[in-house]
Amino acid sequence: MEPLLKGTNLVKRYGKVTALDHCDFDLYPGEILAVIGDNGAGKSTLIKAISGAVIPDEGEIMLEGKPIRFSTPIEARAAGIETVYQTLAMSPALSIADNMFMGRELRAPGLMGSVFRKLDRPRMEKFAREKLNELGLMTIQNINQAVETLSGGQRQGVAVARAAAFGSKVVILDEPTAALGVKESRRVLELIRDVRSRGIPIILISHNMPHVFEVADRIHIHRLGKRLCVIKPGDYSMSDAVAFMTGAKLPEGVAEPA
Amino acid sequence: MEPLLKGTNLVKRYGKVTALDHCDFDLYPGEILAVIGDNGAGKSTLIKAISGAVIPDEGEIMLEGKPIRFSTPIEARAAGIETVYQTLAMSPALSIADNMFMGRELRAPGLMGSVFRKLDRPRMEKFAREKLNELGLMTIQNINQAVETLSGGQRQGVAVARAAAFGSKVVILDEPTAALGVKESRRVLELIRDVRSRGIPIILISHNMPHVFEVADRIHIHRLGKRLCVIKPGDYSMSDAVAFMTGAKLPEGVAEPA
Amino acid sequence: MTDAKTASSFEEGLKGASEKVAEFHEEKSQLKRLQHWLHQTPSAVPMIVLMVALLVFGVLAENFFKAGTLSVILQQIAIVGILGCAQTIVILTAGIDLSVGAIAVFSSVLMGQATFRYGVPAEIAIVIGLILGTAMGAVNGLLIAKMKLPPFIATLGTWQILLAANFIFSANETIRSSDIAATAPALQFWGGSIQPGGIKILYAVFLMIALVAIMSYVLRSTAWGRHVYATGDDPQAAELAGVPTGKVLIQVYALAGFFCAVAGWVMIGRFGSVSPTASTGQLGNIQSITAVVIGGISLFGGRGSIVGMFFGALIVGVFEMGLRLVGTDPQWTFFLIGVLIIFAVAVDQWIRKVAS
Amino acid sequence: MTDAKTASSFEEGLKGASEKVAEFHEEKSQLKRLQHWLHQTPSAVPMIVLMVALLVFGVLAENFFKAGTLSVILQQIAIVGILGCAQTIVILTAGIDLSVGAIAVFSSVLMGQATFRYGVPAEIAIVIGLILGTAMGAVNGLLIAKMKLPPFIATLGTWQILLAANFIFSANETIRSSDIAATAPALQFWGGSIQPGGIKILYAVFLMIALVAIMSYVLRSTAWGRHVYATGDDPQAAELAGVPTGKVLIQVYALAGFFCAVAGWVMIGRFGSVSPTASTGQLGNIQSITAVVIGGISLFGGRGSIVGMFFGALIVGVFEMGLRLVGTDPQWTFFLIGVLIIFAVAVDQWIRKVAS
Amino acid sequence: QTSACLITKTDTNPFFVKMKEGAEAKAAELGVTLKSYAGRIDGDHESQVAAVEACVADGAKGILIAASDTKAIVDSVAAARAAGVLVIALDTPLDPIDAADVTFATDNFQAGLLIGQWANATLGADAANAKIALLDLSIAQPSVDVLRDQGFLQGMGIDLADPNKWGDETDPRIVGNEVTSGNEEGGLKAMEALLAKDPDINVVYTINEPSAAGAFEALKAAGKENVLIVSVDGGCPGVQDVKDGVIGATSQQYPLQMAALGVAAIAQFAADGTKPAPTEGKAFFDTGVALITDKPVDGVESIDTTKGMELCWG
Ligand SMILES: Nc1ncnc2c1ncn2[C@@H]1O[C@H](COP(=O)(O)OP(=O)(O)OP(=O)(O)O)[C@@H](O)[C@H]1O
Ligand SMILES: Nc1ncnc2c1ncn2[C@@H]1O[C@H](COP(=O)(O)OP(=O)(O)OP(=O)(O)O)[C@@H](O)[C@H]1O
Ligand SMILES: [Mg+2]
Ligand SMILES: [Mg+2]
Repeated sequence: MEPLLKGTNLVKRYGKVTALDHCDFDLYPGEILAVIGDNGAGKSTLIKAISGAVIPDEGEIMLEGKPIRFSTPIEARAAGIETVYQTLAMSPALSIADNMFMGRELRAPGLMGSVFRKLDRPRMEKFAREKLNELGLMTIQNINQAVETLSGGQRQGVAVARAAAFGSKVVILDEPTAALGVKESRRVLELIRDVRSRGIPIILISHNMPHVFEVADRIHIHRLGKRLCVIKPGDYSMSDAVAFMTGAKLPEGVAEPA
Repeated sequence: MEPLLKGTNLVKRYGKVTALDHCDFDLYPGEILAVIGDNGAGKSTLIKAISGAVIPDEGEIMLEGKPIRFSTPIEARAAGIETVYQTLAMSPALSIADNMFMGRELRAPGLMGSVFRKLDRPRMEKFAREKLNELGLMTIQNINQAVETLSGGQRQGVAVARAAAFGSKVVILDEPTAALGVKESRRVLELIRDVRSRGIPIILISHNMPHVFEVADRIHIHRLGKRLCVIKPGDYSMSDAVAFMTGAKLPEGVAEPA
Repeated sequence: MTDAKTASSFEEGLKGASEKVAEFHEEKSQLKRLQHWLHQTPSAVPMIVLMVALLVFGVLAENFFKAGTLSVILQQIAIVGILGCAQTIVILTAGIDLSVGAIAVFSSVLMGQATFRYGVPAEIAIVIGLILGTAMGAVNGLLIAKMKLPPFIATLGTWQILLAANFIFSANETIRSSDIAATAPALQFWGGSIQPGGIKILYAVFLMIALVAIMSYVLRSTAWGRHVYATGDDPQAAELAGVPTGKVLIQVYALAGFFCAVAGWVMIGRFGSVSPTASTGQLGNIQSITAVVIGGISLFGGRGSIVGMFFGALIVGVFEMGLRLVGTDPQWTFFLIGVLIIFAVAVDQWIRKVAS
Repeated sequence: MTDAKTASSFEEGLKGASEKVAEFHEEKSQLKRLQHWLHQTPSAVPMIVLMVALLVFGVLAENFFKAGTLSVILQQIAIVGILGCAQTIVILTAGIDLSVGAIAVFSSVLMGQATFRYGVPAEIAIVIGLILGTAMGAVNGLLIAKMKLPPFIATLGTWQILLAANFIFSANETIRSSDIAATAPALQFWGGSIQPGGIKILYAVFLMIALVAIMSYVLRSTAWGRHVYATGDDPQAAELAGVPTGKVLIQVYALAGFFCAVAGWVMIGRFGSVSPTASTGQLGNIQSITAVVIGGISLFGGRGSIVGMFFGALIVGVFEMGLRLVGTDPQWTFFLIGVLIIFAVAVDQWIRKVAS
Repeated sequence: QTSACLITKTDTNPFFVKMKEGAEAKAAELGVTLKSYAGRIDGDHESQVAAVEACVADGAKGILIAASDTKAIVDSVAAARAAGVLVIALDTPLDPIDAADVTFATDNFQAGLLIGQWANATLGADAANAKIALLDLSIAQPSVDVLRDQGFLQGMGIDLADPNKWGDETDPRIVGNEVTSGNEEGGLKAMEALLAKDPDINVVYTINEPSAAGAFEALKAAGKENVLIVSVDGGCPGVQDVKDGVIGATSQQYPLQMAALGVAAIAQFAADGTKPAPTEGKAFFDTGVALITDKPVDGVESIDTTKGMELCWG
């Protein structure tokens, strides 16, 4: 099977810091690919390079076999790649519903919508509320609350709900459960499975090993700016994975770079 | 034993939203108190009320038996209460060392320091580097990097290192391991124990049940803006705790409010 | 694989978790409601300040509360109000446009000279002026969105450039009102008026109110309006969330340029003549920014409503007229307007604080 | 208790985890180093623009590269440079001070009138002027820090108030240079000069350079300086991290007021006379902001260096003088300075982009 | 109680400050209520339009206006007159001149012409290779600015090119034009720049006396205290400067007289509806202009500074 999304030799430098160091990457159709690694290993930079949020200095990215070169996240979104960034990317002063539909607002039916381009607020609010309920975010008391007034976890929930609702080709989640409670995390994992069952592959960055081993089909282990190896959760224990990503052990057939 | 820090009947409203609803709170000397609860339950608001970052609408806070009323976090810090906020509270454009010493900078020895008020950069940098190494944040390549260039986890690490290094009476950590990797989380837990062994009590907010049950002496379960109950990790299982905080079960002797 | 199961074993506690949406009882006192309303309605505070100002001057100056006086106030703020529409959308994107006045004056000169120097029919001259004004705004937008210049510096530059170009192009020549009335009355269109019951209300006033109403709708109820807010709120986040911030910025500045050109056309109607030295070129930016800020719109972008700007412009207009009627000396007028700017915004901040 | 152990069992994998600090090989090419240096040194780009401007005008205008011309440029920017010091610290806190010019002019009037109207000895009059200037700045600070007014609006208000107060207090009276020289030469102190090799350099120029140097040190190497940056960078975060942002803001505006009063004193030396109508009152704010922004300091606070401001002021001075020497008409000079402001900042942005 | 309005170009220029004082004194004497207005900057006719509207709304009997833009103000003046208000143009005639009921004005072109002729005659044969610096008001070139500058050049015998614009002359004797905002600071900076361009400047025209004082500071610093400076206005400090030799000659105007005449005319109009008549043979009531210098030359009528000090306006 051909990878749906493929990165080769990606390099990204920030001044003195090399965040991606000739990194490779593959995502196959319909799979959940987890990406794990130390803090600062370059995971977020990797997915930013894929989603158009940063432009890699070197290397090539292919989507469905065709080389792509996104220069903005909007292009990636248009190509069906939906991302939850670690920084969440929300407009603090706008409401939850506004944020969820940012860039793909619904217009009112009839003349008001087509000529006067009026937003369909009630429909957007209803949809937003439904998606949040699916995630179990019951403590959100007011769907018109500004996002800046939400708790850390509530914000995370809104971002995840947005990506899951709109992703059509790839959904990328950068630590989606980091700020979430037990109940809400569980819902996100269910949601991830749900998205996969719609045939959409998912890239999941997480530091939560139990979660990773529970849902991932393959695990991409990132170390010092590059892919160290890819493992299947069935073949290795969590302990092995942790050992690989922290440099305590080396997987077979891989040599630590000098 | 008298509580070191005691809150009674704390109320905080944000417009239509009631974040704290007549909440009580106790912290005893030398203990690690975990605070758990759903997203949006009001945990962060509670610790903000204690650390002077928000002023509660009602209720009273006592430190060592004396009523206190901080109107800024600076006053709380001066009283020895050091906090890592969920939003981290760092100046993005300044360096790691600058951020760690913000508000308590070291001055150079001799005339340069006393008359010309020159900062002792080398000493501050050395100290910062040491504290980060203690946390195992080895991927930070340059101690003079601006904080905005750090990865999410690295930032979290810097904030935790700052609080642990300077807290003298109470250290408050709001989800300190949320963005951290396995290795780094472990270090933080060790650091928490370390701080306690210096006799300083700690308030730890976390959604990570294994961590909470591992280090906490007591667990404050927060639900719908108030303290539902306080349990000892030895007396209940994680499952019970989760059931309490999500409302699946009620602890003995507590009635769910109408 | 086994420990995955175990690790999550504590999640069994989730079974039967409450699905209740959090609800707290709310105090429904009148005061609380008022506070909530003040908090929710960014234009409420300037409106209250305006009411108070009207009352005070009504008492102090005998001729103030005449329909004639009030209609004069409206016509005096028409131009600032239209420039304020331009300034509002720019400031909502966390920008600032120092060139608004210069674009307005230059556009009016272009319309006038196209007619009188080059003999273009007035209607076409107006269209040319509007297009060129829009283009000037678009240049601002390009500098800011594409070349990433800070808006303050980009528009500071274009302000100087356009003002100088205006003087050079016009050769400092004022076109007289009587000539315009004779040859190109279309240029003076907005100076026309209706006179219900003898009180003269300029078309320009209706235009200003219509523009405020339209923009209020656009900003609140269309996707584009939301994008403007998002761009000003946190441009990086907006970009990541799928707002084409660059495009939005260019559109915003171009639209602002268009409004300025409209203001230029209105200036011809209001003053009768076309004068390159009109002080709007120098002061239009500060005046419009003052209206915007008194109207409660944040200079850091993303917060506020255009209706607030309208009240802001009115507040300034009422103060100026009121002080004139009371007979204050010009320097004292400037002094008091300074005091009142600070006072108006301080009251605004205070009410917000009390209400929050 | 048991599952706590199990849950963390995978952490066994941590044993022997690498303790290596990440290190990547670095390209050490000259170009890379240059880029890195440009990136690290915010004042480098304005310096380069300045060099280029000097070269270009050196070629275009024959009288340009004379020591006399260069010293005239320095003395022409002395006042803007000192106001720029005030503006820089304010802008670093994400504020803006529109009242700098008004404080400077009013302070100079206060010094002059204290001596001539009230007969205070000149030295004491200067101290009074400096204290009152500082107080005016402190009022700005109080409005901004305590009453939470946006800096733009607070200083817009005080600008108008101070300028009007200046005219009212002075009764528009100019104190003549010859009177000052006869009775109160201390007022004209900064107009004195040294003349090494016949080239006249004003004391005012040395004062400006000294102020820039001192503030550069203070901002970079003292805790207070770091607090100024932190306050501008993210005030909420700074407050939570233990910076007394309110106090810092008041100090910053008060210090800015002090610098403005110093500029007022320098104005007397430089112009000889004390005039309430000095253009600095109207234009000092825009001029100083221009210098700051061309110098690469972010209007959003927290980024940039005061040395950049100095180069920014010099760039404007060089352009103005160069264009005059080339023989440009004043209207075209105005036009070209607009172009060059945009150009200078565009080059700055471009170099930053290429270097990052 | 008769009420009247005085609208000046700005109220920071001492010229208009004194005009206002004169009007106030006369108003107090005649029992007229006087309200004053001003533009914010030179050339600001918009504030003047707003002021006219305020006066009409306020029921004023008459308006005294020193117009910033002589054409642009005409419509609002017409509206005021239609409302039965007497409008008197002060200092600057409107365009067309009959837009106002009557005009009490100085001839600014004449003022420039006098100092030009004086400079030309003083230089004598050297006039042919003079080096002239022109310190004007602002790049907006309001009408006073143009009239004085062009009058001066005419007096010097220089071709004006477009007489409605300064700066388009090509005579090689002109070193350059600079703008000063009419104050010391502007005069100083402009002079410094022109000296850098050509250190041999020997004639300096200035828009008014404060800018002349600034220019003198620059010349003094450059060790060129013998340069011929000419100016316009005739304020007391300016006449003093002529006396001290700082300024060679200045054209004096009479703002107090204009204002007092204006207020009196309004009081008269309020009393019996009569309007004042213009000077014989002119379209306006000329309040006159006199050249003040202590170095009179043949062919240009002038008065000395002692007389000038008696007539000066503050
Ligand atoms: N804008 C930037 N400028 C400079 N350095 C950067 C920038 N962004 C990231 N870095 C550096 O690149 C490295 C990789 O960062 P990245 O955010 O990709 O890590 P990560 O693997 O996502 O870490 P975490 O798990 O903590 O989120 C880090 O060392 C970081 O300091
Ligand atoms: N500034 C604010 N304005 C309005 N509402 C707020 C504000 N801050 C918090 N809230 C609301 O108060 C409630 C409690 O928020 P808080 O941040 O204390 O939750 P939390 O328990 O810390 O949640 P999490 O675990 O997700 O961090 C939430 O419903 C939130 O939306
Ligand atoms: Mg990351
Ligand atoms: Mg929280």
